[in-house]
Amino acid sequence: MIRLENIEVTFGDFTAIPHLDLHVRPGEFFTLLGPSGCGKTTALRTLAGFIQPAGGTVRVDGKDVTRLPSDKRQVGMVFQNYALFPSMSVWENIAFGLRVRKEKPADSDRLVRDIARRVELSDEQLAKNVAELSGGQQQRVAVARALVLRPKILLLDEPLSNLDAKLRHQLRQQLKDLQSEFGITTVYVTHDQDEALAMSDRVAVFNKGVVEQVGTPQEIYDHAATEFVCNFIGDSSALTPDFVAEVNRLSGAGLSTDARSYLRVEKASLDRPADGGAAVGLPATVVSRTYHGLHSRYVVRSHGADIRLLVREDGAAHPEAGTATTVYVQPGHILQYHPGSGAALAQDRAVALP
Amino acid sequence: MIRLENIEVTFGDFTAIPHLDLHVRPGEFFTLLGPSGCGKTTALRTLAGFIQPAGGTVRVDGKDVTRLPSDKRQVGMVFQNYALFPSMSVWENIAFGLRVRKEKPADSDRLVRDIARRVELSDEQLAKNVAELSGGQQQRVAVARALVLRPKILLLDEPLSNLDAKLRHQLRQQLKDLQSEFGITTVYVTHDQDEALAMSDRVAVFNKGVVEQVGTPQEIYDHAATEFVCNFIGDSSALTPDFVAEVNRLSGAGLSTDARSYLRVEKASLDRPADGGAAVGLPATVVSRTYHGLHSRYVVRSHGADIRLLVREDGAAHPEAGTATTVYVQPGHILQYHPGSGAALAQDRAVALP
Amino acid sequence: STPPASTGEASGAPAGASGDTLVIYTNSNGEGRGDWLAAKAAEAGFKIEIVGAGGADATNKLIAEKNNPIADVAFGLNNMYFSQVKNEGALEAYQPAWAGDVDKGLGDGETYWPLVKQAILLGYNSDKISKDAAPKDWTDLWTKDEFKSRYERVTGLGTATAQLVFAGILSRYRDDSGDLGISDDGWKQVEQYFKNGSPAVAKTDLFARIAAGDVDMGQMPSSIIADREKSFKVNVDTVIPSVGVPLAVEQIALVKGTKKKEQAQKFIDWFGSADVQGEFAQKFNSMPVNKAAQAKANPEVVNFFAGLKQQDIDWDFVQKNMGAWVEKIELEYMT
Amino acid sequence: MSGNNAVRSMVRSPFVVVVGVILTWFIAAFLVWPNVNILIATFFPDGSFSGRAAEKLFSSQRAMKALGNSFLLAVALSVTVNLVGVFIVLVTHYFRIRGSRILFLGYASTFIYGGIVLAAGYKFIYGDKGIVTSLLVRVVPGMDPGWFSGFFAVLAVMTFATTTNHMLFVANALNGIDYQTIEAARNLGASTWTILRRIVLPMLKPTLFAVTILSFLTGLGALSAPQVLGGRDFQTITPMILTFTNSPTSRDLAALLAVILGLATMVMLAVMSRLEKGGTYFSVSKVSSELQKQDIANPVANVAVHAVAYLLFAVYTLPVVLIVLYSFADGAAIQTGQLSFSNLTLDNYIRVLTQQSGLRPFIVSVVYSALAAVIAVGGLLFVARLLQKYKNWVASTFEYLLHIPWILPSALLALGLIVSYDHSNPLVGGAVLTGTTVILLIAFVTVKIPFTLRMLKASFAAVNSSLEEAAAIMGAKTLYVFRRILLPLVLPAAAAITALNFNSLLDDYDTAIFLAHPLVQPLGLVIKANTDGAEGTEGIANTFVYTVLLMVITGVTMYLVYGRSGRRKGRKRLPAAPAGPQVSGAGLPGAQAPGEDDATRPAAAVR
Ligand SMILES: Nc1ncnc2c1ncn2[C@@H]1O[C@H](COP(=O)(O)OP(=O)(O)OP(=O)(O)O)[C@@H](O)[C@H]1O
Ligand SMILES: Nc1ncnc2c1ncn2[C@@H]1O[C@H](COP(=O)(O)OP(=O)(O)OP(=O)(O)O)[C@@H](O)[C@H]1O
Ligand SMILES: [Fe+3]
Ligand SMILES: [Mg+2]
Ligand SMILES: [Mg+2]
Repeated sequence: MIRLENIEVTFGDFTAIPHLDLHVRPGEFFTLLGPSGCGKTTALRTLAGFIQPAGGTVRVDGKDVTRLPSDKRQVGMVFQNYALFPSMSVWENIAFGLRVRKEKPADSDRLVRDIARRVELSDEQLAKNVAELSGGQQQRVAVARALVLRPKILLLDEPLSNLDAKLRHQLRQQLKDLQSEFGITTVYVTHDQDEALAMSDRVAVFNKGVVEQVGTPQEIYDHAATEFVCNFIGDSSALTPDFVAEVNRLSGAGLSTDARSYLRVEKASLDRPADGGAAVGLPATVVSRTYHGLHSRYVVRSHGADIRLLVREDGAAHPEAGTATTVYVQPGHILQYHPGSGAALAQDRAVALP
Repeated sequence: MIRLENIEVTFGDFTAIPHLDLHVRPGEFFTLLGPSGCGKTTALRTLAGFIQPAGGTVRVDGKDVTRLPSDKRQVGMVFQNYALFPSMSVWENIAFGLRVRKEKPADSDRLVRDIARRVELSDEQLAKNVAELSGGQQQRVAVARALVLRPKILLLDEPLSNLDAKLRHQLRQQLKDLQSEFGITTVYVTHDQDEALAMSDRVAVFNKGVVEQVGTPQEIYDHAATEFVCNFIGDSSALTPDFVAEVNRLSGAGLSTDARSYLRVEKASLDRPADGGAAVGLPATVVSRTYHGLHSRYVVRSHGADIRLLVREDGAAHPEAGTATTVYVQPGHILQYHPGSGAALAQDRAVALP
Repeated sequence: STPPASTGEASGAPAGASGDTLVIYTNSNGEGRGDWLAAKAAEAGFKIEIVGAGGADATNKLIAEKNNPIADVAFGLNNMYFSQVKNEGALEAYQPAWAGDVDKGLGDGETYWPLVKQAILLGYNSDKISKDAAPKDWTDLWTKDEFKSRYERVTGLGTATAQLVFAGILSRYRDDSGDLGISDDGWKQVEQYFKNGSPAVAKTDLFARIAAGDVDMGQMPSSIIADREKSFKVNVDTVIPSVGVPLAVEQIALVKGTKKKEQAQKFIDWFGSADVQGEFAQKFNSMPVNKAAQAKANPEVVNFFAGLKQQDIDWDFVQKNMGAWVEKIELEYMT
Repeated sequence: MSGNNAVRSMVRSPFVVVVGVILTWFIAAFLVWPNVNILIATFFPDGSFSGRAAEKLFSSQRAMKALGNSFLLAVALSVTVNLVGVFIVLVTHYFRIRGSRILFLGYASTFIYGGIVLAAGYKFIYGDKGIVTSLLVRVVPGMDPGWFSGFFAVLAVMTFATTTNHMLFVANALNGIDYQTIEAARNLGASTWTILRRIVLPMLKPTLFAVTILSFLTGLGALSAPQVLGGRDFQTITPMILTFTNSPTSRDLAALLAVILGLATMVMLAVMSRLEKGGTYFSVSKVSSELQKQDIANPVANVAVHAVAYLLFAVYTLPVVLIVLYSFADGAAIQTGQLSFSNLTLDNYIRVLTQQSGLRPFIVSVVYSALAAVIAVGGLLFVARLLQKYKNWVASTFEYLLHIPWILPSALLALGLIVSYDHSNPLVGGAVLTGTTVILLIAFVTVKIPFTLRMLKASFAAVNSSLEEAAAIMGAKTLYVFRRILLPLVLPAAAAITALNFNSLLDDYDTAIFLAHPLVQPLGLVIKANTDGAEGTEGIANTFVYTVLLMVITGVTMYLVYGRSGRRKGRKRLPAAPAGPQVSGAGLPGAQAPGEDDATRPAAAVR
């Protein structure tokens, strides 16, 4: 559906995107994830036609649209800075695209009210001036304005960043529903990995204008292709060579002790896992515990490695800071990356590292 | 330190805050949490002196500052929409307050660079025009601009909403560090409950301009004072009277079957909890399972109630949708609210409900 | 006539062709002259449209439009202006019916024909200065101490009156070997004129200044004196130098390329006729050139001109050099 | 983006290409060709260039002094007008001042009159027989009654006379500032003064620069004030230019002088563009909030500002009052400055209004001026936005070319049009333009281009381009985006420009005299005929009457443009509730015709 080939974007002499290839499939919910300033917005704006890439082509449905003005591209977009029209009321903002399409006023009104209801904007708010809305309400206007048009391609730039969890969940659901109902191809930018992993068909992880990995949420999470992705997505503890050596010793696994090794927080535990066949237990001391409602977050130290892990707050008693404990780890869960290139080491080739 | 008494704020004939009492203690990290449009920004702006309340008093250090202009209040603020000075470079934006204070240029520069480093703005970015920054970078400039002055009171309006998880964690830490290092009294608005619970000394939960509950994160989470708070904070499943009755039958607990009853997601489980003395098991069917990286989220149905729960992705096998299972619940974990007023029923008074 | 709103429509047709309205350029439409003329012409069956413009503007306009003239007739300009226009080839020769009633020498006897005489005079406040004490000539103004700073001098040479004053002064110092045909002595006079005069004040009439006592004398065309004396309640006498007084003669001419030649010629015949000129003179205190018309003119005026000695000026010479003189004066002498 | 790249992306937009083609034609046909023609005719009278003009000019002491004075005035005026202009804008729009509405009306009096009458008005007050001078002389016995003359007087009068642009455009730009940035600055401890200096004024840069250029230009072209008040020592170059323009043999001098002044203006323009370059003058906030008036905290400063504000109010209004009074007096009284209430009559008005030409010239002028003002603003709206958006050499070239009318005096522009289009010319499809009614319209439009462009460009600088993008991505065509998004935002400025253009063209003489259709003569010619007449008694009285009549017309225009939108704005601050969306299903009241509302909604409210 959408193909970015060889895209290069520069601002003056600053290169925001050196080289970008992406392929978004029809009807897909595709997410761009990456640290602040990595070029997500830039990529989206290039796709929308607001930025002329210095090089490369943008294709939609196989057609080269690199030079097509954005009003011809039939994409919808929610802007990170909302870009609401200050001279119009909320209603007019949302109805803008419909009026452009010359929908009947009655139809427009119905559609506007319908979408407004979905994003929880009241009739009273529709009559307001955009400056009279709260930050989150403004963001919802921006979302509604794009959704009401049901575009074939929808670009969303952190569309829910100013909303509370309830509303965010609700709107996510709305987005997913619309997307599957109308087969809208969606490119979504978010800073929220949870959101990215929960909503997306596929995720592209960006770093400094370069795609580090593209894959389904599970692929990205479980098989982070690079050290950057491993660090950026999810939460993991860096392991010391010492620790890895000890795991090797206890389990007989052939993990490289030179590679950078990580362990996802949820893969470590203080009890022996129910079915944890290959799990080995290492003695450790509790460094700290913080309460997080749903769970407590522990840091335990073992063989020089500070290992973070979560313990569910199911009402049971938990060891406090300073006490000794055992941390359980499965060697297969340890993620290893080449110290130079940051590329993942295939788990079976782990020993091959010189 | 800060006291809002009886505050009422209206915009024209719209009442944004009908009646607000708040007390923030010296050096405290106080968070305002609430759904979009509930009046958080309004409360903060009233505190900062940008909005004249229609009624009530604002006290800082016991002094009535209600009529004091904001520049005399010695509070720092990060605006939800950043309010960066467009005509200045990033450096100038951050240095603005220092220059106003007539700090020596060399000192200013040092302080600006220092704070910029902490919020991860590079020297190159300092020289840029604010319009040339990404959304998240702009937000960091807004944060840096307020922090660099080390105000006695710091008001932060969703200061991290556009940042990725890594950076957010890092900046949260910076904020906490500064706060404790300089004893800055901080009032923090966030839409992110996780953030609120993790960072705050105390949290006020807002709804439609009214405070529903003020308390420490744990109080709020474990003993949500109202149904609204229970629903807004954390994730819980609504229980049917049927389900509650069954729990009563199995455990002999005297829970009210007329009250609105909820169970936090993490308080339900599919295995009998290790120390779960009072836990009772109810037969259930798995309705769905979604993968979330760190854990999987299940919905299981039992006695008409759809109970959501989390199962940690520790590599063990998990039941798939459609299979039968058992859901374990402790009666003491069930939260109950008066169906009319929404107020919590004291757990021992649970039976008292007419 | 077309309403102005329809500018778009009217734009197609060049003005010359619009109806049978004659377009007349003149610098002599102020103070009600234009309206009077239009009304009179209508009575006589002419539909005319008067375009008023200062002498220089009208001249430039006639010249600029020579390839596609809009005017049919021009009048009111003096010899200097008309000879410029003629030199650019924008006038057509025509001998009006009344050619015999005027002194041919006042026009060029070919393309432009004289209508009205105007004397350019030096006037002084007769309440303050007796005839004996008054200057006898322009040159007295700067050579005699009592007149220094008491006379108004011009601040620009854009007006016909000012140019004629200098034509009168400079002509006396003609010297073909001098700069621009004028001897050094002549230029010195100009220099002194500017050095010793009190500069005119924009939009403040000389008579107002005389009334206020700021100055006592200055240049004035003959036709305005009576009127201004009344409005400002001052009495003014004029100086007649021994060399005479420069006369400005307002002329009329047919524009070359007019599309309503016949009509235009008829108009010229009508306007220059003794009757019309006479009435005009009566109404506006002017001095008609047409001898037959003089009967109708204000006898005081006629008498005044009868006793007036006309300065002998070589208008060809003046016309040829006036541009350069003005330039030189503006650049070098006007401080 | 590199220059070339930008050019390439520019020519890719069909809209830009269309506008570009039209613009190129217009510039070629009406700006370049006629003026090149007239310049060639003046500088190369017989095919070869002569350095005569330069030689003459540079050896003339008077010319050099006058030129120097003009430059001095231009530079001084650029400073003083900004000082006074910014002050009155702040007093009426930024600070909470008692009676700011009244003050506004007083300061706004310059909208509606100017030129010789204004200078005369000041003379009535401060001149040697003026009211204030008489008072002062009585108080300070040794005082020179002629104190109000020379450079100082000219500068003072021209300063107060030319703050119009500030009142209109700076005020408008001020309203576009995001109020939250001011709050933020205050929050960071900035004083009122610091906020002004470091936050507010920098945001106004494009507009301030534009009005500075205009002040500079006004100073260079000063005519009546120096004539009336300059005295012997402070005469400027414009009268000389006018004299030389009228004399075919000296026209090269006029052209050379005009070109010198024009080039100075261009240099000024270039400097200002350079200073302005690279800045951000639109709000980067997500949604900005409306400006609120500021209290002056310091009581002393507050009193001082009030005092100065009301003093200026008196300075601004007194001349107008006197002009209106004097318009009822006879010419002699006006010129001698002796006014007694007994001799105020309606005679002047009766004389002017009952003459044969009657109202017709008024109507002609109103129609011409309105058409020209609307065409200039309407056409340049697009151009200004494009020039503001695309910053590359092609755009700059166009921009500078569009300033040509600032280089030449209008009489020369008119002559240029005549000599170029008095024969069939392929540039205009073979038509002959002289003698038609369009040629004056073309000239009117042309002379207003530079001013219109500058002011529009400045106001576009305050529009964040992401709004355009948002509209475009919803499928809105360029024109639609323009109409619905950009126009409402720049509308107050555009309306003000239109009104000013209209006002300034109403009594135009220089262009009209050469180009007006003889049957469709505008007011300027009639005024001239009525007021010139060797500066007679009636002439000057007529000038006053015409001025007052023009004041009425322009006052009405300004009221229509400003008074009404001001009222709208006041109303909009009220709660939005009356919009009553309770009647759901029937559609919002605004749903049917929000377009109508756009026109009057002040864009500045939120940007
Ligand atoms: N200037 C205003 N005029 C009218 N109503 C306003 C104005 N500002 C805010 N409101 C209304 O007041 C209510 C509270 O707004 P506020 O900005 O305080 O919300 P908030 O809690 O900060 O929300 P969010 O999380 O979305 O930023 C909202 O319903 C909003 O529409
Ligand atoms: N107009 C511009 N001029 C110069 N540099 C720019 C411009 N716009 C963006 N940049 C730079 O390009 C880089 C990428 O910006 P972009 O807005 O794409 O980031 P992002 O991934 O969307 O970040 P965020 O999550 O913070 O919004 C940033 O470093 C930014 O500073
Ligand atoms: Fe978030
Ligand atoms: Mg971004
Ligand atoms: Mg808010």
